[in-house]
Amino acid sequence: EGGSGASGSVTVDGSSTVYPMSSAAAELLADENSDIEVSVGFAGTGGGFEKFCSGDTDISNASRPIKDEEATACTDAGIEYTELLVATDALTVVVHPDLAVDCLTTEQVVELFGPNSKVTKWSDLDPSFPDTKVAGFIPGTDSGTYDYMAADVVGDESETLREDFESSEDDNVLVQGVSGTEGAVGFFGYTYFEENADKVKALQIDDGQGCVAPSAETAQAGEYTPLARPLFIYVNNAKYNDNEAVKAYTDFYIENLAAIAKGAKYIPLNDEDYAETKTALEGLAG
Amino acid sequence: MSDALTSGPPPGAGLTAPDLSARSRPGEAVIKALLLLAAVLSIGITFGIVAAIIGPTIEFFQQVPVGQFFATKDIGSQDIRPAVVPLMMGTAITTAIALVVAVPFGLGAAMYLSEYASKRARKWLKPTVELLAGVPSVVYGFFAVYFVTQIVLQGWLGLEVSFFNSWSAGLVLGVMIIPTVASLAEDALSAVPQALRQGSFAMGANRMQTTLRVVFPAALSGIAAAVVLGLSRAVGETMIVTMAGGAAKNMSLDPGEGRQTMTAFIAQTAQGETPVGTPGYNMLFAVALLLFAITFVINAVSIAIVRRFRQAY
Amino acid sequence: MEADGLNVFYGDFHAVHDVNLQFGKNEITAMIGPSGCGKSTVLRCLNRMNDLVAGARVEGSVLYHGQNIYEKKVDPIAVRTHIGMVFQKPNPFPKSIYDNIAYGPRVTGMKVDSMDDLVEEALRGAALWDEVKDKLKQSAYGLSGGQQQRLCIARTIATKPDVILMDEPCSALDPIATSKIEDLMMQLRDEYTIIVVTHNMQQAARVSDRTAFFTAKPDETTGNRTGLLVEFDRTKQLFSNPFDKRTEDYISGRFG
Amino acid sequence: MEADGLNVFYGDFHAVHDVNLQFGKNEITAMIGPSGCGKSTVLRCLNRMNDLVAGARVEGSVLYHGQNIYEKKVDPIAVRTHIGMVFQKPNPFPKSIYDNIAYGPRVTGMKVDSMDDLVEEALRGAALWDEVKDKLKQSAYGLSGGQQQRLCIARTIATKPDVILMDEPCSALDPIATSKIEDLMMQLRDEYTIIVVTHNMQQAARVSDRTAFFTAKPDETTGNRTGLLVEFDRTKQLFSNPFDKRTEDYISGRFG
Amino acid sequence: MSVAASTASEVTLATIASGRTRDRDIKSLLFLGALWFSLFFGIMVLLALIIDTAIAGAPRLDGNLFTRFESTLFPERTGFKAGIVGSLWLMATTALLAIPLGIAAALHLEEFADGTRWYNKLIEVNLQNLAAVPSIIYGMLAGAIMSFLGFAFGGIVIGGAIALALLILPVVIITTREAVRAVPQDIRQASLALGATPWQTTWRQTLPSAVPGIATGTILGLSRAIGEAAPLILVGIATVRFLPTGLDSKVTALPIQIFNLSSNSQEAFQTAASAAIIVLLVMVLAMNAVAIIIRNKFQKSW
Ligand SMILES: Nc1ncnc2c1ncn2[C@@H]1O[C@H](COP(=O)(O)OP(=O)(O)OP(=O)(O)O)[C@@H](O)[C@H]1O
Ligand SMILES: Nc1ncnc2c1ncn2[C@@H]1O[C@H](COP(=O)(O)OP(=O)(O)OP(=O)(O)O)[C@@H](O)[C@H]1O
Ligand SMILES: [Mg+2]
Ligand SMILES: [Mg+2]
Ligand SMILES: O=P([O-])([O-])[O-]
Repeated sequence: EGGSGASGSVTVDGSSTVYPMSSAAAELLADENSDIEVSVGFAGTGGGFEKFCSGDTDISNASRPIKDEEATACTDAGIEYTELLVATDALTVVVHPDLAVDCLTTEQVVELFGPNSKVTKWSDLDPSFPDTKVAGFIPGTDSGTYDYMAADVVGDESETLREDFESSEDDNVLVQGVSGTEGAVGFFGYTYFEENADKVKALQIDDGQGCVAPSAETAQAGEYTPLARPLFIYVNNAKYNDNEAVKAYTDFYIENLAAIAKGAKYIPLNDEDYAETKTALEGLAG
Repeated sequence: MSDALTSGPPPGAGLTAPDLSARSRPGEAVIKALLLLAAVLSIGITFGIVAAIIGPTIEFFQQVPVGQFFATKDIGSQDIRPAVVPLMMGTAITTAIALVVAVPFGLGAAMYLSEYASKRARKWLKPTVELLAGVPSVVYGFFAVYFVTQIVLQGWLGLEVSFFNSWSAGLVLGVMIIPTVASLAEDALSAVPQALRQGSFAMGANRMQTTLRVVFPAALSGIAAAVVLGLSRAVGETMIVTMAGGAAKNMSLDPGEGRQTMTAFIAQTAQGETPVGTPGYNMLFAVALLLFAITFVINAVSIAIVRRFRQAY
Repeated sequence: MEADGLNVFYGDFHAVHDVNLQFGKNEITAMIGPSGCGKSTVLRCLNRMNDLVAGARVEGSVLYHGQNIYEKKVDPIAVRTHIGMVFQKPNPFPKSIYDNIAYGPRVTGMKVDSMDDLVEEALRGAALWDEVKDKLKQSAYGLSGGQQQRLCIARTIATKPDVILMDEPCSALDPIATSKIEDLMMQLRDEYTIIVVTHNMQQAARVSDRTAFFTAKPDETTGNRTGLLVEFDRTKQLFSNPFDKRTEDYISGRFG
Repeated sequence: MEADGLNVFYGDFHAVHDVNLQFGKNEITAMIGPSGCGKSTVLRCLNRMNDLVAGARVEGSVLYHGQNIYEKKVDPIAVRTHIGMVFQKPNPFPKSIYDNIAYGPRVTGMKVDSMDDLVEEALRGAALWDEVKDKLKQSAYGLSGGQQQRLCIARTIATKPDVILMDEPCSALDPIATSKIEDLMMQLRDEYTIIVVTHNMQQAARVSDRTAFFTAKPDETTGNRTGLLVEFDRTKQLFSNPFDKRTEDYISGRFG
Repeated sequence: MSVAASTASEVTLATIASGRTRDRDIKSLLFLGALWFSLFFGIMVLLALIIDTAIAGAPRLDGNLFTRFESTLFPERTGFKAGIVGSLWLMATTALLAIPLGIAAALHLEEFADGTRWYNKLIEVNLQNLAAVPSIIYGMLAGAIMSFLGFAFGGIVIGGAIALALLILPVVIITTREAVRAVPQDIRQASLALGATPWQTTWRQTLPSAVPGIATGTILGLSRAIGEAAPLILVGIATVRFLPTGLDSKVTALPIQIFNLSSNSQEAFQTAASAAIIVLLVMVLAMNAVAIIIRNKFQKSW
């Protein structure tokens, strides 16, 4: 278990949404075994796969499933991997706490963030909204979060969002931006919202069934649509089997998944999903 | 013309000549070669910079038309955001604000140090001012965000500025380059010969008139060089604008809004670790090359100013 | 104009000891003596240029029209507009010839009807007009050394002082330029009181009405050389029939 | 030691023209002449110190024990260990007195049995031992100017040269220190060949066996002043009965 | 003497003895005030920065700050051990790279180079330009050097040190040259006249005399290096939770940790960042103070 005898180094990179979990896993593992050096980056899901499929990293964090072309790149490089579901996320649309807006319909979300958006004031979206200028803070184009919003929610064929919003790969920057600017809007993973619930306000989303607030329950129950999404880690099979540190870290991660998710303030998997993940992990040790 | 030889003893007579033959000193030659090598390396660095940047830049322009690079708005798809003009705007606006702070304060400090301060006071005041340049730029960045933006601009002044904005980045950047301007300008002012000051005082001019009408114009080329060097520092500074200036490609002129500069773009993109080889990644180098070219030109201008107008007194 | 019991110190160093001198109006007074005897120091006291030297301290008084210029209520800047100064090395400002002349009137806020006329008048007064009238807007640095020195004199008379101090005004110049300046000094005597320091005894003999001879006496304990006034008299008298042995030795070239 | 058809150029400027001189062994040869006539330049040629001046070029030859020191196979560094040099301004190293003396033997790799003995011998040779023997480990900067100059001489003789070049060795010193150095030079004559540049004719007359008088002749077209040797003779002869009119004018104080 | 002035003009006396001096007229006073303000504006900002940071960071100036690694789970005990130790590693490596190289280049230019040669002129101009190149560009160059050398991972000690060494090399060269130039020609001539070779002269006389100046310059250069973040970002240095063990191990630096934390919106992290800034400022200001003291103390007038 904890791999108390193991030593060596593990390189993890990828989704910034998953970063806090993988980082928390590393931090908790270090309390048990300080001989394992884990470095966790947050290059974004796409950037992470790029490195993962060229063999530079052992584990890749992802806030969406691997894309076909990424999978091909891995296969071409002879890299076999295993996908492990680690948590659920509720992509949260947040605004400055003083803004008198509480709920958006899915259509309004699309209108607000879409590549051809003409929305410069909140009142452009709905005349009942205040006359405040809109300022946006959104994840960078390399993030899975951006991809998810662009491709799966907005769904424009260009798969992009509007370009005049501030963007950053670091979700903390987004929190700062939204909380520090009047009329600001942004979106990011649920955790970042929960950590900063006192600074920003989460909007409810109305996908035709009435306004639903993001939360562990609504996400787990499948009510928070279309913004709930799964989070993964991808493990390089060969590295897992050859590098005792990678094995120790992965085992520890999955073993303590509930505690890690809780520590990192994520929405833990339900029992069913967790059982599936454990099975997948067992399949890894080949 | 002289009777030296007849009246003096023959020079050097009766002594065997000492050995003066050339000896080889291989150590000496090796050392000199090493020193030369070290100096030549500095040229290697310049070539290295250009070489390191140029490859990906060429690749970038194969992927993206030049017109799209020099566009004011991104016209591309997926993860290509090639427009550089908004970044140049960002650099221009923050730099302008920085110079508005640094030039008057820097020159004022320089005039005080050179024309008013006693020798002893100068010995300690000048390094103290120079400390401002020694404060790490992350520290300034942090200060810009949490003090200047939040406490001064939004709090005390009650301005409706964005969390990331050019005011804060530019002002703090200006403070950071005050010593660059002050130090060089002070050197230029001090180099004005005392005789000119005496001449002015003897005409019944007071100290202010002497400073402004005689010393300042006489030192003008050095002062111009100081300002230009400050400009080049402002254009190249990264952390303050990355932390306080935001990441929006913004063509508006309102300093209360945030905007990305060329340097901030490089830092933020590099941190995001965009996949190697993609246009998004290669753009990093195109922007860096542009930045390098701009600072190179600015610096060449400053060297030329000094050369051209160097006072002979 | 007169110096009364003048003592000058640079920090602890007693540079000039108890000098008493009366300068005649519309006369040229020369100050001569070996190097380091304090001639320049005394000269600088006469228009309070010593105020600008860090550590310099002046005791005694300098009377100008009966007014002690070292009194507290006196403005040293105003003093300098009345008592002009010309230096050893020509020091024109890095400006045009015109602006060099106009500088004094401008900074002192002189009321002038026509600056052009004033500039011309000053340049004529310094016997420079004909040489520069076509290039008033050109830099003063383009002039020769002698012309520059005359420009400095013109610049000084433009502020309409009544005393002009000159510290070895010809020592950086060649013989031809020197003789031009000497001629100019003799012309200026009609309107101004001139006090000139020189190393060149022939020059003192040629141009001055009165001559003051200084020397320096080493202190017995410290060896510091303090300057003092040895003899002050009509120039003819001093050179032909010196009263003091030291003066005689000096003018006959036996020391200094 | 002898200079043969020596011409020196600084870039395009012909500084010294065709100098021929023979220096007597165990004699003191003085070089005199007005400022800028090339005395220092000639002196520096004699131990190839001119090699270090950017743009300097030497034509002609300098024979040392019959060997032309400007020949290609000659090592200038070896030349300098045989022909030492003392400068106008005392220039001790910022080290202890002892290390100043020991420096030459150390860098030239001289075989010495006891460095202490060598240091003592050199300091005695320069008549400085008694004054400094108790503070050998102290900085040389604590010495007076005259002591520093004697230290520089001691430092030179520690490398056991046989010729010592001196460029105005006393011009920065007071009369007492000067006379000590002059005494020392006369003592050193027993062992060393000394060539000394001086501005002071009395000094040349007092200490030297032979004197070379240089002057500078302006070029008619360029006005550049090229130095040349006017007269070279036994000192007594040259001062009492100069052969050349220019020499006579110079030693009688009529120019220079 | 009767020739002395007798016709005192009233106008004259009124103007020179007015009791007012034009050095203290209203314009001059305003001007002086403006100059004073210019000088003290910067110093006031520096003070504001220090005080603000000290207040914000004081609660976290505890042992954890120095003994613990970064924690994303427990902001109140997050620490900067990795950053502090990493910065020291980076600095030492940077010094090893930049100082010998910089001194060697400076000695060549000052003591051995023939300044009339075109390549030496080129080196001169080039140095002036390098001093003005943005630090982030040096980061890109170092990144390129690292991948050229075949290091797969960024973010390691040697990569960061190369970036910082490149950055401070011009500073080291320029200050060393000034220090060497200030050594009087006398000393060199004396040495050469005793039969020392040029290199012996440089090594035994010029260099020792120039040490205080060189020390001042290199300390200032290193103090700049220790505070830099931008070039480190470009060579991939991020946060790690362990100490480096060699030149090729991953490392973090104090400014990088500060940068990463500063964007964290939780207040406890900002408090920690403020505390880390205090540590960084103490290091930088101490180095500057040492440099100033050396400069003021050993400044020789020869
Ligand atoms: N600013 C100063 N600080 C200290 N001492 C000074 C200063 N100016 C002059 N002295 C000293 O005061 C003495 C008199 O100097 P001063 O310049 O008045 O002499 P001088 O007669 O004009 O000499 P010279 O003929 O060489 O110009 C000298 O010993 C000089 O060293
Ligand atoms: N390094 C140099 N570069 C160019 N010209 C030089 C250099 N050194 C000396 N000269 C010129 O060569 C001429 C002779 O100089 P040198 O120093 O030999 O004269 P000197 O007789 O020693 O004069 P002094 O008595 O003033 O020392 C002078 O015109 C001088 O300007
Ligand atoms: Mg004088
Ligand atoms: Mg000479
Ligand atoms: O960092 P992402 O989770 O948005 O890829």
